[in-house]
Amino acid sequence: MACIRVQTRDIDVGAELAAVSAGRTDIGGVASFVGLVRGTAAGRPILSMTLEHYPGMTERAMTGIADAATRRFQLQACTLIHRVGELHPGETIVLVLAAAPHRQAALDGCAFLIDWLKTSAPFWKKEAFLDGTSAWVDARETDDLAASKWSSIEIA
Amino acid sequence: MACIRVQTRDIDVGAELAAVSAGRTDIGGVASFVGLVRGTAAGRPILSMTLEHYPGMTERAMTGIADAATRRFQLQACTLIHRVGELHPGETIVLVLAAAPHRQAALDGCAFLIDWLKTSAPFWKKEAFLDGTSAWVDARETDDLAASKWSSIEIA
Amino acid sequence: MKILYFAWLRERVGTGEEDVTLPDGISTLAGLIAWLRTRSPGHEAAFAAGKLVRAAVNQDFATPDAHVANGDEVAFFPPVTGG
Amino acid sequence: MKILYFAWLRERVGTGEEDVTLPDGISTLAGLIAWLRTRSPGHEAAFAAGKLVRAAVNQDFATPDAHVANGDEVAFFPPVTGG
Repeated sequence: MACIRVQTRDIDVGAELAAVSAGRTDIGGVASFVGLVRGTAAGRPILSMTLEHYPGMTERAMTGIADAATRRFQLQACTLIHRVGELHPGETIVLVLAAAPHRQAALDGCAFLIDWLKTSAPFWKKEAFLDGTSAWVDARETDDLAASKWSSIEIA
Repeated sequence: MACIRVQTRDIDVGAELAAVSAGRTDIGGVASFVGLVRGTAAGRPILSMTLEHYPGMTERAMTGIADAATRRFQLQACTLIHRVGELHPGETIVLVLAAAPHRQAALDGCAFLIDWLKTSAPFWKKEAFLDGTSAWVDARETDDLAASKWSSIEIA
Repeated sequence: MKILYFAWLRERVGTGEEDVTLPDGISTLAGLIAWLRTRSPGHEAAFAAGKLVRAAVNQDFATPDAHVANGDEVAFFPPVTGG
Repeated sequence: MKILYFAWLRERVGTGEEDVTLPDGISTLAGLIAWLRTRSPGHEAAFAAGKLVRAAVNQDFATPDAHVANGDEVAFFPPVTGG
């Protein structure tokens, strides 16, 4: 029941949410996370952000993450949509949805999916600044820590 | 920046999400939770669910919860919309949105809001079953526990 | 004072709202409840649920020792079950 | 074998994809990297980042001791920064 997509077009969150629960009466809650392009990076104004991925491997990684979340949190459905190409401040980058009979599984599944998506799915961001310069975004250690907390819980 | 509403009409999640981030480029993530009416309760098929509230006090309680979440998680915006009246299986009961510069605050703010909304906002549910009987829903101890974990973290 | 009942308390009492004049000598929520129980079998049935009855005075959650006076809005309801 | 480069590795190498024939005697990812570095100053600049280079063999994340052979698809890229 996982919906996995990499796309250049905008993400219609309402439509994706409706698709998850359409025709079903067994879902109790759907948790979601939407990531947006911020207008500044380390205080510097951004003109645009360009996202690149590894066609084939990226979708495989996303499917693997969705399957792991579905098993672990007994999700009834999940959706992972990630945009690529040139995006501007305020635009949606990513959508994660997790559906479950009760809210805690949906909330935990959603947090798990976005943590892993940020640390394990092959996407790379380049920021173009208002001053004409551009730079690839460095991986953040806090993201690896956020994802690793799930592993330690799994072992415990 | 809190949007608080009690309404009988359906909730347009896409529109509410768009309203939160409209014209802004400082939001990094919006976490949300949507609660849906399930088709069964303890295995018994449900015909409808009727929600009652305490006009005045309910909105005050929701505003208090939103203010507390905003302070605690430094939210940039939050939305709490709860429906009342007669709802049917598959329909949306509640929407919570929490916006923040980074995802962890948005995810935590969203979880906090829905936990407290379930335990502290004056709403009462009555389920009408397919067999013609009906019953008020009992408060669940697990809900109180979910909300109390936030208090203990606050003290620690 | 205005008394409000919600959910199954409303159904047992038979009304969602009533206006009453607080008898002399009653100044706490606990005293008000004891007096309201005597008003009808429906009131008695509603308040007999005891620990399952929650209250608010002027739209704030209140405990049995809360002060009440004419002019207050007092509400009785079961534990909340929204969300 | 097909070699893919992403993000700043692609920019430094100057291409996103190249087809190479693995020289005799090379059978690990580490060996492949050592050989690729000699192909151009751009390759050298890309792989000089050392610990910041990640790799995948046939679309699975791989470590330096991973086995590689002609016919494989090998990709090099920085730590991921999506989401």
